[in-house]
Amino acid sequence: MILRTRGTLAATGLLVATGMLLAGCGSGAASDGSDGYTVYALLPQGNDQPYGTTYLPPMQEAAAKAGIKLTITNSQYDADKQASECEVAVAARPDLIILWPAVADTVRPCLEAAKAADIPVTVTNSDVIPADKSLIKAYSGPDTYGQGAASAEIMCELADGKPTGILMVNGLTGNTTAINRRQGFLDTIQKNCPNVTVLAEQPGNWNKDTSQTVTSEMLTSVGAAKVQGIYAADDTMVAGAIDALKAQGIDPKPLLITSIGNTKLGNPLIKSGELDGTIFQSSSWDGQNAVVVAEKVLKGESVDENLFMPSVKVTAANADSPEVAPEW
Amino acid sequence: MKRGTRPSGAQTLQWVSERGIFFFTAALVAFAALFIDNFVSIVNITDVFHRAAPIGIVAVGMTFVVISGNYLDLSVVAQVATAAVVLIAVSNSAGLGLAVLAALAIALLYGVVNGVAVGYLRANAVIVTLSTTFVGLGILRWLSGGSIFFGPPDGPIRALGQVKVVGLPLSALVLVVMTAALAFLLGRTNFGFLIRSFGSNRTATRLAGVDTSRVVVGAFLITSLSAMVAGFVLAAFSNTAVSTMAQGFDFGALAAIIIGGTSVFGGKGSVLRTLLGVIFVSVLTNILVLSKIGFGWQQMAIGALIVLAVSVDTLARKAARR
Amino acid sequence: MTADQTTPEAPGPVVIEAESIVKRFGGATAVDDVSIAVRSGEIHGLVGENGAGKSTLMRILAGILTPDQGEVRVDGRPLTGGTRAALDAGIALVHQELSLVPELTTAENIMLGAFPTRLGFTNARQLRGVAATALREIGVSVDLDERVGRLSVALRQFVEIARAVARKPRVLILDEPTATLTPAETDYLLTMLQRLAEGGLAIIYISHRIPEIFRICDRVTVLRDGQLIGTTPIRATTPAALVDQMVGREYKLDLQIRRESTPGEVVLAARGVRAHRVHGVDLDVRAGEIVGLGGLVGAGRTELVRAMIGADIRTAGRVTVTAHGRTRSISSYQSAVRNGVAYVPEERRTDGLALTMSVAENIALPNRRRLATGGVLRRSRVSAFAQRLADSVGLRPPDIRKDAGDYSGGNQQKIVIAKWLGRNPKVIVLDEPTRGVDVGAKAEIHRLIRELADQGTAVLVVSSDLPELLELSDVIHVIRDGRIAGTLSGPEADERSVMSLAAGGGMVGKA
Amino acid sequence: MNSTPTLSLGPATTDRSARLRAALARRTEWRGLALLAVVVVATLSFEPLVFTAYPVTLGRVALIGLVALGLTAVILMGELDLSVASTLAVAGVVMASIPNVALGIVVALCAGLLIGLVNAFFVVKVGINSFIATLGMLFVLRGLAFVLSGEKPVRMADIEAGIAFGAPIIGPITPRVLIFVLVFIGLQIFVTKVRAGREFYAVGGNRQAARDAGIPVSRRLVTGFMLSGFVAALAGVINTMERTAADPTAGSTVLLASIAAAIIGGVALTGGRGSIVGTLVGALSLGIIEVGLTLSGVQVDVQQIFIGGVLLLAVITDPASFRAVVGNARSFLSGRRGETPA
Repeated sequence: MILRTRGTLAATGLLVATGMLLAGCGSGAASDGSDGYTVYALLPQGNDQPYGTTYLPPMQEAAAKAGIKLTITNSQYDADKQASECEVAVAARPDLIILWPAVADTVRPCLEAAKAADIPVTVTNSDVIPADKSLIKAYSGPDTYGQGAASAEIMCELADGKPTGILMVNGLTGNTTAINRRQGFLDTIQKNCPNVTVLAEQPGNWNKDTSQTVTSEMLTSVGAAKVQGIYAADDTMVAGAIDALKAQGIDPKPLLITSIGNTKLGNPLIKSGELDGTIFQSSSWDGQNAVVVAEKVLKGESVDENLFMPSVKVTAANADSPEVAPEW
Repeated sequence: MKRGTRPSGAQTLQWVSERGIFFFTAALVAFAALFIDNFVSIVNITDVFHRAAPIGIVAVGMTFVVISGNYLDLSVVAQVATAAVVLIAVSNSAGLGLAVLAALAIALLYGVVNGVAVGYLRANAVIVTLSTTFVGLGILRWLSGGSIFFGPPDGPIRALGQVKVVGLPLSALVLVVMTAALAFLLGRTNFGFLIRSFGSNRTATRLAGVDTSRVVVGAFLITSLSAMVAGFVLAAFSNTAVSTMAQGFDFGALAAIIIGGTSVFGGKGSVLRTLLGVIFVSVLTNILVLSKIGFGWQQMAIGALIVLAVSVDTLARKAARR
Repeated sequence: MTADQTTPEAPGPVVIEAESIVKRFGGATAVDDVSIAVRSGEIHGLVGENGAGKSTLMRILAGILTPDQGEVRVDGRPLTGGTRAALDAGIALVHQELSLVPELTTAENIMLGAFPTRLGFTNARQLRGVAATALREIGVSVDLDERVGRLSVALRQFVEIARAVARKPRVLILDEPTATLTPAETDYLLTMLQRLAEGGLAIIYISHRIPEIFRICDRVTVLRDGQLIGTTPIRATTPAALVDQMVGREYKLDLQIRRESTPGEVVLAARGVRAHRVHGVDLDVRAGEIVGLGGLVGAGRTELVRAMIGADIRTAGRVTVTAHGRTRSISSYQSAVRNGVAYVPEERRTDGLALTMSVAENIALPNRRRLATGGVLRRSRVSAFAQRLADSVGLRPPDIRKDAGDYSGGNQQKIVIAKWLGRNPKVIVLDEPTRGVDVGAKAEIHRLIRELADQGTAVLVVSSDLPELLELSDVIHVIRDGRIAGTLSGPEADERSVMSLAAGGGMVGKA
Repeated sequence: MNSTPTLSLGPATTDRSARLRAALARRTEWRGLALLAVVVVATLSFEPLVFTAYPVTLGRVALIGLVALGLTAVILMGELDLSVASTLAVAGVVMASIPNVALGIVVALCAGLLIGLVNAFFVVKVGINSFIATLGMLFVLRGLAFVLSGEKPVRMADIEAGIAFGAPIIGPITPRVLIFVLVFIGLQIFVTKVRAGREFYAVGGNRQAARDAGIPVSRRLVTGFMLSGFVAALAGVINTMERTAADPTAGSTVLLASIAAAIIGGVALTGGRGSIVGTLVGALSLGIIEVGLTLSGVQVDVQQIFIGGVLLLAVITDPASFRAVVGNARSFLSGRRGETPA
């Protein structure tokens, strides 16, 4: 009994000390005072993912320039967490909310809440579904569906009407970007080049190692001889797929291989001729324009409904162009 | 008490059930060899090992924590990712030797923090390792900025990832060597004996004069070192590293350990069983991918298998007791 | 309540009877064609060595186990339907192992499984009321709202009896209820049982302690190896005859056989030991000497020895072990073991053995260093070593590959002793070394303890079994309230002197 | 005649203050309360918005806590249900796949009960350890959620119903919070006042004793798993309603957060010890920390470091840990000095 009480007391003491520490650190972060705009940016990733890492600095830079006080959250692709962050944001009454939906289908209530509180919302990176378009002021960012479509267009061009069997490596199962890119790719080949057929598909979870293993297994499954091409939903995974080909002693150069990104991992593969085409996605453009669009809305300037990042196709022809210099 | 003669049928059943994982694995491999095209090919077996090696190395290490009766080490996910990122990032800037040393220091730190909290402070292992996962991943992401790190295409890490031993990747050899070494450690040495004894009855082990807190630290250290090796293997395989690697290794490794037949209550189990559990799951997933079965079904199959394997085992034990 | 002591036999009609019961576990037959009948108002003794099938038979009567053959009848009606039906028929079993829920309150434990409810909600007032009545009936006062986990062992035993009584049973079965009780508490319990029987209750009383059987039972049934040896009125038998029936051979209780001892130097020395429930104890144990610690349960004996050897936290005091002319201070349990202390704990199943490991591994545990070369255990060395020790303590069957959990209580205790023998301990501390152990194994364990002392080991024994304490010890320290209340040796040590010291002068119960 | 002899075996607590002290010592929530107090004080000092915007905080607590409440029922019996997060996902997908909202809710909740029943079947009938059985179910149900949903989010047919559901009904209280409070009250009454719930403690604290006392242990286990499955499914339904779509990856962080909430609140994984109030306290602590850090714009990696650190501190400041440390230190010191202080 005595020991127990003493233990509890000591525990409380230690916890209180931690609390003070927390409070000390916290108060530093919550400084205020500027009379600029306050904006909440609800993102599903940040410094924990490669894209977010290069997305954030230009965003913060642009915000500083525009005198916007930016509060950034990261829901780590958890729709519930983002919803709760949205409630937090609405409760804080900012001048505007920038939203990058974790799961596009689930953001409707967030948009409704913001509307009820008279807070304008702009969307970045991943668009909301068409039915929700009326609830947002503007969208800026890549067209994830369009990226899949653009990658498919390269594939169609390369296939040149000949029957072509390809393997498909998708992103993380259930992830919105993964779903959109896959759909864009599939819809486009069906429309433009039905001669291209998907022999097998598996998720590569945005990982190089997972992609390499599943690609190798798909090659075994359908028979490597039947495979004339590979589409992977990002450059990291396509690098794994190309490694899988090499490991099986297959030269990737004659195969039709496309992906999305033109990252520091993918760009050299384009130059070496192993990767035939990819779609440039500029994380800095994305981050910067999220704020640019928001600023326009805040100032009451007119904005286009959609500001699409140009889905620049990158092939051996333009791989060295400074316009498509890989960012991450 | 008088001993009657045990019915031979039940005896056989128990004999089989105790060796269930050996039969299951053999049966599955035989099935695949017979009915799945191209299953038996050097390329495909390599793929199976690519699946099995990183998570398998984690699992054989984590077997020590499970056998010591401490449920599991959730922080292996953070540990594997940290080791991989440190290996590539540090070797890019400061050389491979320093990178390995840094990763080793971090692995030891993980092992000591987890082990001290669970062993000396008697805290619940699930929550302790959950907290160290949060802290560890947080720090990794904070420092690495979540970037993808990749080694030079002609660097030593890449070269290691490409080495083949009798046609199989080096990672397969690492898995086998780790299993053999840890099996020896668990089965034949004093340290392993204490782990098993502690898992079977911690009070009795303490009252035999054993510093049981140190035993727990030892179990977590073994797990941490294995996770580090797994991180190296993963990094060498893909020549890239990112903080989001090794997702699902925590429960994935635990599933393999359980399918292998190691008791989550501690005391009973072996490293070899864990290896078979890992191979079983890897072969099964491989078969499903080869048969073009989607991700959802793969998950369901693995889950059903855990329940099935343990059900058969339990029912056979019951039948044998009757 | 009228004291009608003149009809000790067959006081009433048969309440419960079991006929030709057979129960097998795996290949082993635990109960083999046993019949028993108990009458209202009768206290029926049930005796037999460990593994004789007593507990199994009682669990069948209480509906916990279903017999493979035969049937149990209550008032002539067959009993089927498990625990529930047995409870409804008025059969209450007080277990050998405490079967209480530590986190529930005293009242809830007493009413466990029979919570009074209204529309599914527990009726707290009624619950406490019935519990309080039951406690009053057995004359014990306990805080009704206290968590049972915080009560003393003896109190828990009485709470358990209160639970049985609260169900207004017609048959009360007690399985070794006095194993954890002090003589005074035992005395009280036995008187209480007699009172309950006078009220018409049929009581089945299982005990290893022959004197208790003779004190309260009307008839006694003997089981051996799962078979019925016989049921006899208590007046028609003698303790010696009963023991002969139990062990199936001529056996002499070696009571009062004291050892010739010539103690040497002080090996274990404690000065000013304080700990939870221990308030300053000085104690010496010499080489070759057996020191007994007597006293009531809860007096602080176990706490004292555990604090002395560092198994529990010691708040003050110094304990040293002297061997080969070097005196070392014991700062932790590990340092105690390193310096030659061996400890046989009270709870051998939970504290003494790794039940899922083999006998060999259990024996190897404290001896692992010497069985290993460079940290690697040598299997052949381990099994030879373990086999030698298992043989020396008379383990039966001497199969060291079997799990320790497969052995009976007596054999398990031998394994615990065997693992320490391998270290040639300078000091051995035994806490209740023969509790729940059958008569045969008990004698063997006593022999082992004497041999150790003869070889020069300093022995410290805690025991609630008074004859055992008197028989074994060269010196007896009686502990009361965490202090040594008195020290007895030689002819002055007898049951009365120990008891009066333990109870604090005024002797409880009859002389 | 009635004066039966009595035996005194210990103090029967009588005086009021001793009673009170004993009653307080019996509680298991102290550690959780200490943590909660610290969290509240710290949050008040740096981000009081957490409390002025309390509906938000409550919403987050309800999200973390709801599943934890159901899970507590299982943990009290010394079992574990690792399948709760997957159950949540499956229930959401099932509900969103059915056009009629009311029917969808009913079917989803039934699915939760069914999942609980299946878990209980493996634990009770087959006799598998619940940790393993529900680990298997974790994988099976997660896979099922993907298969049923076609690996993508499923939108509700009636989005308006979902949006209406997310709106406050009584003052600022949303249906989620209301349901959470109701589930809390219901379970609290269940484990403290209802016979079956009270017996959960017996099943977890000493199963053999419970069995011997005639408690239908198997039925209690089934009840517990079904409760846990039902509450998890309820959480899935609520999430789907509030988000207007079901995400097959939903609830990925729920499992560990619920176990953490229960353990912080003093619920013992070994069973028989703990309370529903404790779980609530644990969930409150976690929720407030999270909302506070989010509100003050702390980056997610730093948030994780904080939460992990607080969790680690909370779990190693268990009184038992202190006793272990004190014991170790004492032995160490006395070993050094060769003598312990008097």
